[in-house]
Amino acid sequence: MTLTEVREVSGQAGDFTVRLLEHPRYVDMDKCIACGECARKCPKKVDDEYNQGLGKRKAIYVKYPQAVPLKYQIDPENCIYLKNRKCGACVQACPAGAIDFNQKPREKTVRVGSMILTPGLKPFDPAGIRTWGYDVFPNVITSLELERYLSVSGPTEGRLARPSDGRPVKRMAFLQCVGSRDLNKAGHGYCSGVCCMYALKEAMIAKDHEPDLDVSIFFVDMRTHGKDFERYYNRAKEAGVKFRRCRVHSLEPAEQNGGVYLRYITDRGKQVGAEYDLVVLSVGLETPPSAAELAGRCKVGLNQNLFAERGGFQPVQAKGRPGMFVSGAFAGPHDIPQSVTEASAAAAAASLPLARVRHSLTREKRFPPERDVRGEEPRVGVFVCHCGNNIAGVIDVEELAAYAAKLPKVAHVERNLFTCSQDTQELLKKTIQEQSLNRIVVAACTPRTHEPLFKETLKASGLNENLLDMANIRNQGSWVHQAEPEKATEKAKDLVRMSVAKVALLTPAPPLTVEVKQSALVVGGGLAGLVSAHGLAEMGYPVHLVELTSRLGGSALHLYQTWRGEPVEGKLDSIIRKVTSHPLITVHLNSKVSGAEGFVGNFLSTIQGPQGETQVEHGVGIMAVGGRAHKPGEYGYGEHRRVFTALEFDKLHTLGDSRVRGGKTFVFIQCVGSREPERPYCSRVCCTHSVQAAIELKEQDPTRKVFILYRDIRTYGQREEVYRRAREAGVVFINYDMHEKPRLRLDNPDMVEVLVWDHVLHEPFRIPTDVLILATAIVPNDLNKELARIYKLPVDADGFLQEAHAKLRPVDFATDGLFLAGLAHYPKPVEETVTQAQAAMARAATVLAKTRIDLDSIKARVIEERCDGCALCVDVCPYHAITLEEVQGEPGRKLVRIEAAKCKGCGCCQATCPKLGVEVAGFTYEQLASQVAAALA
Amino acid sequence: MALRVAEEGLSSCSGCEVAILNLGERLLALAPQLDFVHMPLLMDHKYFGQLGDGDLKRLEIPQAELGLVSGGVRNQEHLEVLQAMRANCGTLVALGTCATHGGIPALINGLANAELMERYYRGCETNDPAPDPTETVPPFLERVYALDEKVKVDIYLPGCPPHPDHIAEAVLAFLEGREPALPHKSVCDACPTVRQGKGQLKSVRRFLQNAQYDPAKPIADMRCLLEQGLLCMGPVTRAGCSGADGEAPRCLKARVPCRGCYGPVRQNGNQMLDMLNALASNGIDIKTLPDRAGGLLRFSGAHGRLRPRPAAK
Amino acid sequence: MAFEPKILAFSCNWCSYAAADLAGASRMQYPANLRIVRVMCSGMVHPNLVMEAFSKGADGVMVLGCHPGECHYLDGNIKAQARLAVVEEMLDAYGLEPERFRLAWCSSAEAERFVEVVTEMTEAVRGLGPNPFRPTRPEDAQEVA
Amino acid sequence: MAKTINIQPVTRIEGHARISIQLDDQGRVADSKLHIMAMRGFEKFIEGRPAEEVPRIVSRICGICPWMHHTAANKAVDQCFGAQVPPAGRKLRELMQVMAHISDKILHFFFLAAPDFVMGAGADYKIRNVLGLAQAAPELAAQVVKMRQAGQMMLERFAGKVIHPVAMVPGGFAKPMSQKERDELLAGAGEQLEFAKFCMKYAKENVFAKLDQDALSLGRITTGFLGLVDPADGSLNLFDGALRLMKPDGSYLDFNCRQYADFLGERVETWSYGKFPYARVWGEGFSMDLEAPKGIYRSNTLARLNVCDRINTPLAQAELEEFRRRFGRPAQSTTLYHWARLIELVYACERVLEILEDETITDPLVRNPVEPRAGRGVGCVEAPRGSLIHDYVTGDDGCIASANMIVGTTHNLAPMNMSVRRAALDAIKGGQVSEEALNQVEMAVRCYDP
Repeated sequence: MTLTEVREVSGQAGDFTVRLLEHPRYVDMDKCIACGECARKCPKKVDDEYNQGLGKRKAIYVKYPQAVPLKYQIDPENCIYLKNRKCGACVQACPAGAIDFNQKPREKTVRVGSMILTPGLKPFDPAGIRTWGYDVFPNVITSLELERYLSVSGPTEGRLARPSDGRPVKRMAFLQCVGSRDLNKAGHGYCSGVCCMYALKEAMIAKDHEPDLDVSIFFVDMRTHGKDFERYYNRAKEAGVKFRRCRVHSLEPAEQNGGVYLRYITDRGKQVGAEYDLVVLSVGLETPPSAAELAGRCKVGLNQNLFAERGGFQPVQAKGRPGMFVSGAFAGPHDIPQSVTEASAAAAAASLPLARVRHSLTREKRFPPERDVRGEEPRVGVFVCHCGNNIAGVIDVEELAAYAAKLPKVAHVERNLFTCSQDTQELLKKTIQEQSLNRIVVAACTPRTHEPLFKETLKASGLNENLLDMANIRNQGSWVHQAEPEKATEKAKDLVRMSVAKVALLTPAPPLTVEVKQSALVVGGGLAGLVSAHGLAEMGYPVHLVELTSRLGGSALHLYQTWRGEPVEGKLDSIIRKVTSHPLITVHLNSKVSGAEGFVGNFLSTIQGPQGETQVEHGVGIMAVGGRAHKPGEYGYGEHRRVFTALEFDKLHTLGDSRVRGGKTFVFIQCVGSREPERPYCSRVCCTHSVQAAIELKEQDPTRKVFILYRDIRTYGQREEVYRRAREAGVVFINYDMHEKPRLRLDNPDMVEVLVWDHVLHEPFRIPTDVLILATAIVPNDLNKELARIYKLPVDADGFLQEAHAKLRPVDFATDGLFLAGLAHYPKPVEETVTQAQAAMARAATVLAKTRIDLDSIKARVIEERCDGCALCVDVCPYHAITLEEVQGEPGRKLVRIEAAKCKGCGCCQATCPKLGVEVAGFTYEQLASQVAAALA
Repeated sequence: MALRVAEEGLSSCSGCEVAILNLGERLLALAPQLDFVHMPLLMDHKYFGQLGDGDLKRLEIPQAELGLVSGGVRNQEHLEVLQAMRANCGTLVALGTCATHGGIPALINGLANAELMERYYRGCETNDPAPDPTETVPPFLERVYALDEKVKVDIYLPGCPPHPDHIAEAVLAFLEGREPALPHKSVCDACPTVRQGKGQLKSVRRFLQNAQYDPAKPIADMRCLLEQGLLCMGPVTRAGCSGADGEAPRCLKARVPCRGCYGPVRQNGNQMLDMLNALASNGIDIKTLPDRAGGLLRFSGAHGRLRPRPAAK
Repeated sequence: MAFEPKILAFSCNWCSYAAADLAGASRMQYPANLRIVRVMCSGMVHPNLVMEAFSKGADGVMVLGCHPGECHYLDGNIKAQARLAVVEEMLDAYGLEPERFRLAWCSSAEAERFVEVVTEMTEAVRGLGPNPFRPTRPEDAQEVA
Repeated sequence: MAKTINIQPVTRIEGHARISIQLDDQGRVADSKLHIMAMRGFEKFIEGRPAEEVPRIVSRICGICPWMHHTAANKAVDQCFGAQVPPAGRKLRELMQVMAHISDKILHFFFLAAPDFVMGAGADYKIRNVLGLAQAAPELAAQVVKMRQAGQMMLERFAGKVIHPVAMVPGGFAKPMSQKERDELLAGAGEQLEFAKFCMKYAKENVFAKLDQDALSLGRITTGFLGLVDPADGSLNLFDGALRLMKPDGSYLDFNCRQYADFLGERVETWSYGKFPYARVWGEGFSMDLEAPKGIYRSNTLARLNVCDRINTPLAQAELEEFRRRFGRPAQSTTLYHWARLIELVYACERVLEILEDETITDPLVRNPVEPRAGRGVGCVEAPRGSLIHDYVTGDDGCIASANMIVGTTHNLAPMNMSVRRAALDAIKGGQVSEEALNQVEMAVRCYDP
């Protein structure tokens, strides 16, 4: 349902009635073939919002080329016909007759059990605020505009030019925190969380385009707290991006050359100025009014930042609104991995209460039995599509069809106006049966969009779906060679010849499925493991939970509150109780996984416990073995009785230890063990934790002196609130540099003397300290490496488990059926751990929801007559699907074996084997070679 | 009637003929069924009449049902002999890797003839510079050719030299009127060493010290030499050197890596491409290999695979 | 008639093939000299296929894959990149100009880049002239009998 | 009626040669030549190859004596790289090389040469070969084939490949010898020695006894001789030692192999791809004139027995003494190459036993690692067909920068030409050309076992 909005919600969790309004598209989605003829003929040009208004689009358009569904739409605000009943050029142009000006807004009502709200964000608009000069100076642009400038598919095709005069940009400045961390000008106290990273990325891409480009980033704190972000920051420094820690207080026109002049105060207190060709405003995120409206209609509460209210232990649950779940930027300023994780978590949370009615609305499609064509000579049917005029207007389809008819093995050739249309499918089915065709070539558009359709038709005709090949004579033919119809026709002949050559070699592949064992293994009994185990059990799946120690709870046992101040202990106890009492959960304490084999749906893991080894079968596994606090070897830790790690301090603080209770001066040192060459990552939680602790110390006794010595304060997102409160409470923040770390004098057992360089006073500052708290790094458990070995999982350079894709698959492993959550993945606070655990559980549930998994037919297989077990392919397989195994009954002789369920069909093995001993179905060496030969015939 | 057999060696070393002799007692057993009508290493049939007075333009080789030719085609005489063999033999066997893929002599294909002559007759310490010999010696072709580049070959029997078992099999199969059962997999097929995967290597070492193994233990306990970081051509080389009894490949028996003497696994395969590709696919920097073309096409430089470096543009 | 090179591209389904489709959807025009062989991953392309293309007379060959880090199959494109050295080595051995082969990255959204790469390649190969390499194959061998 | 007789190919030899005999108008032999028809260019195409690989490449110079090239190349590369070969490695190398001599001598004597003596020089060419021999003397043939095969298998079982071996490596040997292997080889070597004794006896009774004056003068020429001798006592040494260059008068010079180029030169003729080595050090130039040869020396079995002072194994020494008593030192008759060959066969079998009886041969340290470096090495061994010299220069990368080789047969190219001339002159009279006469010309070549 596109172009649709929620008008009204009634009912309650488990039974909402939602009234929807679908706005007219004026294009029949079933008919539109996305050929773009309409847009070409449409006379109305409109600023293109996707390109930030930097380019033009038409009144009939797709928002961007990758839009899903790839169907055109008419913008009624700008359409000449809809405005005054004139024009209609698109109706004339459309070969498929898809334009429908008679569409009206339609109301729909749906009944659902849960709702997930993800209305997204809006970039902050810096217009109208003089300081930033956005609508004053042409060479001040926003980061989103820069993104389009840098994109090769953008309006300047990736060239970086000054908007004012198109001259090349030599010096560029980013101003951070535009619309973020700024209550005065923007009304936003929060940190947008993503701008530091995207500024780095854009700076690097710009440098990549133009290596001599001078790029400066003006920032307050560099917040690169995400996984691998700090490394990227370091790389940017190495690449020569300049970082200036200061707020720019004014922009002026440069005296010459049309540049922009910045005035700012350096961190050494000096006032300076500099000229730039281009100034980029790193704008923050905010909730759009439409989202706020939606929140109102759904009765979901928003906080002062206009983000949805939620809790630390139920992070995707809209606070006080059961059945409503929130995720993405609506729930707070998030980056991609966090949004994706949260989306999965929301899916899990939303489906939990609906577990009982799962599959109650599913319908299944049935096909006739498959004809066995093995042993038959190939009889190829070639169907040449005119695509209206899209193909036939350029390519001589008659000649093409005549040519195809002469190709060897071609038994039937036919032309269709639209081969993809519903009635042609019926025709195709009939022709296939009547002509006993056993291989089909469709010469039309791209297999990427239409192969599934024709595969269905083959299935419906009783042919195996893999006996099809498409010759892409439209997207890669008529459309791109419009001015050269003869060459386009020649090329089309080649493409058809290639397809016919290949299709003749295709063999039917039976659909592969594997059974799914309806149970889960969760490794790690910390918060992440508990949440995911409990969730899966609630969904009805038996879970084995394996914990190395004698106690559930993990690192969370040492935490006492979330950043919002919610107490941890009670919540943790409650979930431990739920887990231990759940009938579907088997808890294995003092245990670990000692071995495993199998693949998605069918793992067999060995758990080594106090009573020996047990083997459990499971369909999925979640790796959540946690992390631990780094024990520093510096700052007098372990030597002086007044130096503690943060967790130790918390405990003493809670217990009322005299050193804390009576302490007057407290110093926190941040980044102890983090962001060091040895551990070049940010531990993400320590800034917030220290700031919170500092506030408490101050609140308990405002006369106390509390110092936080930091490198960058990283109270990202809405945590910025805590930082602001700390400063208001009088906590003193002193910045230090990695090269000028604080020094200590430890000779007095009752006091630690901290020496730190004061950038304001330009002299070392002495702090006689009662309690020194070290905000130490979170480091991965050694168990990560063990799991990596057992399940063949990747571990990153820092020892954390490596997800399949940092942005798009943040809780998956590359190995299907295995997922990750918690500190084993990267340092993170409680609510993010819970979110990730829920996300992992959601991803796991997608596997368990089925009793069998259909596998793609594009799989590698071993040709035993050729394979000789040389093992060259074994390590080449990215999915560890290849093993070397002894041939039964022939001791000493080995062949490789491919686990079809693990294989994804990438063909790396096929491209490695010197003997053509492995091949990927549908893309075998012989088939590809036949295309090569045909192309050059 | 006995099967008439003609045998010739072209650009070769006689190793293939010695391999025939290494049939040993089997050769004696086969002898009554065979009638060698031409075989310069063992018998005295001459090209131009037994009195040496024949027409030099009519190279004569007796009719035979089976013709075996070892060696590649390097000069005009080889070509004429080969053509005569083809014309007079019902079935032609390319015997040995020189015949099937050029063999070691085809290493010269990386150089132009002029370079060779220059070095041989004018660039040598022990002789005074002299013009190239040209009188009454057959002129060189521009390079070494495998037999099938010049004539049709019916049976390929690679190996440097081919194992006597397979020579016997080829002859026996012919006598029995069936397809010879020859190996078609790679050396690894017969290699019992322990293999686990090649992904942990980053480079390949030169063979400057012996492989790691316990001499007291059988080869089946030794780790694959390629996995030990030694270039072993086993995976891209046709099996056969271990003969029909399935013993370990012979170089491996001596605990040295295979150098590819049976030529590519597939008759039209390319050992250099296949080996470099297999290494590169496993993350091994192929630039760490010295003398790649000479090393990997050591036995299969014909078919235009090894060619003189083009002059710099 | 002017020399029209024939260029073969092994194109990854997930990126460059999609970019080629997108170029079509956007009606970008590029030389009609390209023939695409769709593969699931650039890591699926055996260098022998590339050499086979040259041996059968292709004037230029491309392998088009996803940008590093964006492979649909973790690192197939990195393997394709590692194999680049193999193809270079083979071209060198065969005396073919290295410019006749190109490995390029192109995401599914980068239709412009696709067009640019194809156009550049076509022009570069046009400049090099026809593929001089023709193999000596058994069927070309002189029959005596 | 002048004409040219072409004996092509020269058969029952290794390699490609043609004999051309020009008859003048009177049917007299006016000229004759032995043309070497092919040249493969090993010296050139090993350039640029990593030197440690070269021993496995140059074996292909000859499929009959690959072990010789393999050994000489390894010795040369050792020197280039400055490698020290451990004692057991050195022993294994000599063992292999000398064992290879055994098979080679049986092959040459019985398979290639004997048909001429047993079947008769004038027998029909169709039966004048080893298969004819097998029919004529099946028991002998069976015995010969079996023993040669046994020798080949002994090598193969221990060292992997027998034709184109791989087991020697720069720095030593690729695998140590186990006690079990040693026991097996000892047993086999004992049988080989018995067989050698049988061969000697058989040949004396059936072949050498028939060597009349005519036979002894077949291809007879007068030349100097070259061969390795043990520097310690001037005894026969096939594996290592100093080169001894003997003049026709029996005087000689000993020199280190590395200096070979100071003593030997090579002549290029326009009618043969093969070069013609000659004794440069004699300072008399080069001439193949039958009456006044210049610089001509011979190599191979007869040469070795002529240059050595003694043989350090008892049976062979006894045979040598008998040989010298009958033919003097140096013996010049070309046919005597065959006799000398069998004496060497006895020596080789005795030497193999000697080496195997040394218990230290099973020492597991058989190879020291080598480091590629720039250097020069000259590896020299006695191949069945003569003194084999491999001379390599390596660059800093340890790859071959340049190479020069003189292989056994090459030393004899000039003498062979002379012997061919001599035999032709003797066999062809008045334009009467018979198969037997032409075969006699070839027999002169076969003595040298090229």
